[in-house]
Amino acid sequence: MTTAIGKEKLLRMYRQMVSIRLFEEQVNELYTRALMPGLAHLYIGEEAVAVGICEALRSDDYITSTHRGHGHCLAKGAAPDRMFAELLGKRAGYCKGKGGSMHIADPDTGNLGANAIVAGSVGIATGAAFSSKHLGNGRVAVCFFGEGALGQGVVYEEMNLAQLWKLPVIYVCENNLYTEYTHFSETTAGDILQRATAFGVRAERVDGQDVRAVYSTANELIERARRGDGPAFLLCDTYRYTGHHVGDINRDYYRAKSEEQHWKSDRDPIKIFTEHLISEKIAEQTSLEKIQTEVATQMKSAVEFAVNAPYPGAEEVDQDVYA
Amino acid sequence: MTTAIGKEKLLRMYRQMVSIRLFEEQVNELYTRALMPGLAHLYIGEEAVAVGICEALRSDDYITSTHRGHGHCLAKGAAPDRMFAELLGKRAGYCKGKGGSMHIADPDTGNLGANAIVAGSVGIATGAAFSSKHLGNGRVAVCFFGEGALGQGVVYEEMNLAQLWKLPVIYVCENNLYTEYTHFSETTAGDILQRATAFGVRAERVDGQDVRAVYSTANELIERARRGDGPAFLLCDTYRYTGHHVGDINRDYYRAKSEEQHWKSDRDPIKIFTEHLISEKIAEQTSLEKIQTEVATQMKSAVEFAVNAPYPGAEEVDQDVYA
Amino acid sequence: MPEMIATRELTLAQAVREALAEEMRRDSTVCIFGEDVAEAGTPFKVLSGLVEEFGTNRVIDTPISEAGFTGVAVGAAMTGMRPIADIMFGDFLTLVMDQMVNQAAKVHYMSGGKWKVPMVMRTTLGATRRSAAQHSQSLHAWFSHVPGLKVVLPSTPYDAKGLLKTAIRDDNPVVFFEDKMMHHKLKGPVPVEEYTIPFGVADIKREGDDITLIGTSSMVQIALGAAELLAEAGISAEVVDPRTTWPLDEKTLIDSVKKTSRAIVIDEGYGRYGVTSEIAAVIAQGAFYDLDKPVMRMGAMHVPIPFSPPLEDLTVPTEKSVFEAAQALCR
Amino acid sequence: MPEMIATRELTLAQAVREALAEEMRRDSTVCIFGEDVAEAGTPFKVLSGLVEEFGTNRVIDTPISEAGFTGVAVGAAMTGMRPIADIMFGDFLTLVMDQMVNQAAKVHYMSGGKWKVPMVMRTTLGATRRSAAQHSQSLHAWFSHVPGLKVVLPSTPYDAKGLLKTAIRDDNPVVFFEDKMMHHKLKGPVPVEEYTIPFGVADIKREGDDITLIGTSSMVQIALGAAELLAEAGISAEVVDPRTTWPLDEKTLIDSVKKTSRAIVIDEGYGRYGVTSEIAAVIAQGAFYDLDKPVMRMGAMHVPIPFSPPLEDLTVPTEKSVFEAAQALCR
Ligand SMILES: Cc1ncc(C[n+]2csc(CCOP(=O)(O)OP(=O)(O)O)c2C)c(N)n1
Ligand SMILES: Cc1ncc(C[n+]2csc(CCOP(=O)(O)OP(=O)(O)O)c2C)c(N)n1
Ligand SMILES: [Mg+2]
Ligand SMILES: [Mg+2]
Repeated sequence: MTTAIGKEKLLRMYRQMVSIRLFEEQVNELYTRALMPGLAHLYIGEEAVAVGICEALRSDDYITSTHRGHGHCLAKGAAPDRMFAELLGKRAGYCKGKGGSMHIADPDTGNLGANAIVAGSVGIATGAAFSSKHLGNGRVAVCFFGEGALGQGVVYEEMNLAQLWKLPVIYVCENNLYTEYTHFSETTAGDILQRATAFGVRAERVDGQDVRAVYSTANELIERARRGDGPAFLLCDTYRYTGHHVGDINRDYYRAKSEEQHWKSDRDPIKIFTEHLISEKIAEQTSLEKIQTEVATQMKSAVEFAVNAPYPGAEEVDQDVYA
Repeated sequence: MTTAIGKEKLLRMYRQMVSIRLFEEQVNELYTRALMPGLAHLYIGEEAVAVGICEALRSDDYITSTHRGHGHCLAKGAAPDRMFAELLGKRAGYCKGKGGSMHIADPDTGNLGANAIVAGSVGIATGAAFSSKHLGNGRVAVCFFGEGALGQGVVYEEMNLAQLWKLPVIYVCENNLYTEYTHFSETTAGDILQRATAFGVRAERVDGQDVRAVYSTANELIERARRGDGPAFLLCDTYRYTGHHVGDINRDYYRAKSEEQHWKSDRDPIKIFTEHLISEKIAEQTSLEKIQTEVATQMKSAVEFAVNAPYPGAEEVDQDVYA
Repeated sequence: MPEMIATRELTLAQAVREALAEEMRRDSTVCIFGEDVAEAGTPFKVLSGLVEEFGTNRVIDTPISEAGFTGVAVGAAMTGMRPIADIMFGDFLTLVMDQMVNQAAKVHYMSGGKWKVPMVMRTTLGATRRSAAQHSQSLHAWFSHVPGLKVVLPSTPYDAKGLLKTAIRDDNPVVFFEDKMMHHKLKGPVPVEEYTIPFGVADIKREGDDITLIGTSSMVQIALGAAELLAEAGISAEVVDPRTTWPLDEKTLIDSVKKTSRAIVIDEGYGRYGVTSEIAAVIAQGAFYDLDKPVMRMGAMHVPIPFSPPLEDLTVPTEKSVFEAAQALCR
Repeated sequence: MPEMIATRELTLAQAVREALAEEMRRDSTVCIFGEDVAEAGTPFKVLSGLVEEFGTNRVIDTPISEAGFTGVAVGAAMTGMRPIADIMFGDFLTLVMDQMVNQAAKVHYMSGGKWKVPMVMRTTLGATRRSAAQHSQSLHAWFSHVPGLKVVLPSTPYDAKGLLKTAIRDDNPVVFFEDKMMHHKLKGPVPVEEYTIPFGVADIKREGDDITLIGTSSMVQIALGAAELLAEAGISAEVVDPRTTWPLDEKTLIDSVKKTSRAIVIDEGYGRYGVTSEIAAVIAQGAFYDLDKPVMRMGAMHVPIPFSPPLEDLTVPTEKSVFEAAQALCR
């Protein structure tokens, strides 16, 4: 069920999804041009999940994210220039260059941090929800993770605690069908939703390519959590268009090109949303194109900012170890 | 549903249950007389679980056990004299005195070991089932644990693996209502059986005070596993009559005396089984009493053996670290 | 301890409890997570009475989910609480390594100093309780190895109280190890007035000239006992307690050894790749030109701790074994 | 390596793969558990080709359940298999500490020698891959601290192959650390004929007289590079590689230092409470009367590994930093 969403909000969602898409394309470009140290895991194809959920959150609500975290961070309000700077290991980055792609964190947007340990932030999100309840500040914590995280036992420990203590935390499982190079059916026995309901946790499944559906369901679960009715689990069916990371180019051995093509042509979240906006006369093609151009310009200058930004100084290496 | 069980088997079960009860009473006695180093966790009240299940196993099948493990070890065939010797830290014990109450292990009876880490043996049992399948020897592994172990995430990791790989392992959850000093309802959200079925694991619940019911259900699940149809989860409702360990004397702050009394009077596994044996004319009171006397004599001399047995020599302390 | 202050004799457990109660009164964001911490007051009965004063919202019984509730503590610490995670036996630390090492220890650095993790993990160490291999380990070396964590090893009720209060107020993750055999057996004077003890300041528990005995946790008591025996044998031993293995007060340790020119490091963790290694290496370097004899190390024997009492007793340093080693070194 | 034997140049990854393939052919109970080990051949492409030869019953893709499949490996090892558990990044060892330390390491002892755990854990260590704090740690010190485990740190393709074959045949749990930066970058001669290398035997990788450089894993290569630079500066450095931190060949290390009278210990784990501590302490004791200068230790800087390349490069020893330290020590 989809609740009515105002026009401004819808256009904001559109802009956010485009921002993530273009951000990630720039990341790939930086990698290809050998300007980025290390690797990065692109969120292209999954934009509707992060945007649909974060648009349902307050700015002081919390999120935790994963190795595939750029989309979550941007959707929660991070600025692309400081994101790029972080990805390049520059002083101006969100973590002064110390974290890199997998560790973007930002108190100002409630971002408790991306995490390079699969399921590594499930406890952190649950703990943030504990604080929220204890301090009575009404915040909700959203914990993003891939379906691969269902292999980590700690996920079940946390769901049990969250349900026992009725904590305002939403576990968002992005099932993009693959862990690194293995299909989820080879690693996941039984039924995913039941893994949450078994712990008494309210569980829903939603089309992760439909930003409006994600938003509506998230909204409902988030408000329920905020009311004090406890945690929820939201399973989002989605797909990553590109490799596990930017260097994962030859994917034939683990998935078919035709499958990728299917998702890109028939299930693209931006396309689906564009069609809706136009057919419902919420926006015209040209105004959407204008947004795209604006975002593209923004991303270019953000990249430029990052490329030209200085590295941290050697004296910073042993700062920030202890508070 | 209860399948027909032959008389000899029934009497054997009776003897085993009585053995466990009297063994544990001797353990308590040893503790009270300050003859036993450390502590021990008694199995009194839960005898039907271990006996019902182990009687459904082949002698070369595997078990893993817990801190509350004496019952499992005896039911799988351990000799009381060497058990007592181990509990007293003597050279003649199952582990040469190095393991103690919480680590009885015995390859001859397929006992992979009791374990003092809650849920610590879930992986071991699953691994034994893996070997069994890989080597094609038809063995089944039974993993005993208390309902407290459901708090450990590794349990879910292992059930997922076992179901994916269709391993012949039975997870036996003994719900005796308490962890150490906390009622299970305070630590367990949702529904226990669903925690297994969510992973596709076949799950059953049985009255853990009725040895025939335990045996029948176990038999079915074990044969199913042996056939290659995969793992199962068996929830047994039971109760420990005494403290969490021998030193846990004042229990008023966590459970009512009346509750203890109820289980002892109305739900005692040995009483329930005795009534069945007599009412069904499988045995007479006198023959059962004879068994009790025999077992009592056996336990006394087993204790004596252990008390008089020598400690290991100092030179043994650094033996057995490496194979 | 400063002189002239009103004190009472408390057990280590009482001192710990008092520190917790005081800090919980002072700061409503301090809370405790752990198994059977509330009504039961832990199996070691260290927390008895706290739930009565602070309620089950702050003294919180958890399922048997060490990783789970430690994760909650990390997240809660980042967002306004000062949680204390109670890990009953130090052996169960194996279950929280990811939360402590990959998360708690690194959050501050990885976020470029933006998020903080003001949490304490209280846990135990020590053998000779007849608890066998999975309930007797002293795993503090693992945490001392990890930047981002602080590690505290109190040896007296006085130190336990003052250090625990400091730990709770510290803005970093602190792992606090209590010897479970000292909880009720060890008594000592504790001031009535409030006090805290800074981290990274070693304490000279006894002055001496001939040899330095560096001990941690209960091994300080062993060292003090050995020092008595040594005094009877005419050897004057100085007993130094680093109190925190990280930060480590290298200077006080080195200065003592420079004075005595002989040293034994005694710690109940395994000797190999552990605390004795680090401290011995620090001294061997820092007091290189003053050492008359190689620094000696005494840790737990390199075996899983056996259950059998006569075997278990062989695995840890004793007053007698330290005395004999020191005597041999001073010959 | 013995002379006069037909060899080829292999990368470290190829040498590891060859060891695995040979042992899997020899013994049908050898199997591999891990994430993306089968068709993907691991993200590091070390296992490529194995699943094609041995099938998915022996090269087994697992869910992302490090504790889960390590537990399976422990149980399988006890009951007739010789499993190899593949932990992709050494940082994820935090998740398997209970299975390895409370279970695998102790089963043999706790059972009075009755059950054995012949398993291998293959994993990685090493920084400078721009992988940041949770994918760059070198945690071998933790395992070296635990009795019941053996710990292997190969520094060359030759050593990797011979030591891995020994590890697989060993009846104890062995943790085998490969530097992920050496997998494809480091090449070296490997005999065509089969061979194994015993544990506990250090290898003198280069002879010298003036100073001993003790290195582990990739730090051996750093030490060899530094030795070249030192030679140019007229200093003759001996490079010794313990190859296994447990068992540790103390004698060879001490004998070398007795000869040279100076030593630097170089290891990519954290310097504090780690491998450098132990080895430095062993040498400071064993070569006490022969040392001209304090033993020096060089490990990873005591900070979470930063992502930013110029910072990350500061955290690990380099040929240059070792060279400079050695030169200063020989002055
Ligand atoms: C505990 C742990 N194990 C393994 C890895 C290596 N790893 C990184 S991403 C990944 C796959 C994650 O899959 P999923 O959770 O589905 O997220 P996705 O990449 O599909 O978004 C793996 C195995 C890790 N980072 N952490
Ligand atoms: C990982 C771990 N955490 C905590 C403990 C301490 N402990 C020992 S027994 C026990 C309660 C176990 O409860 P349950 O699993 O229900 O078994 P029961 O004692 O009821 O048979 C606890 C918490 C432990 N041994 N291992
Ligand atoms: Mg995925
Ligand atoms: Mg129970």
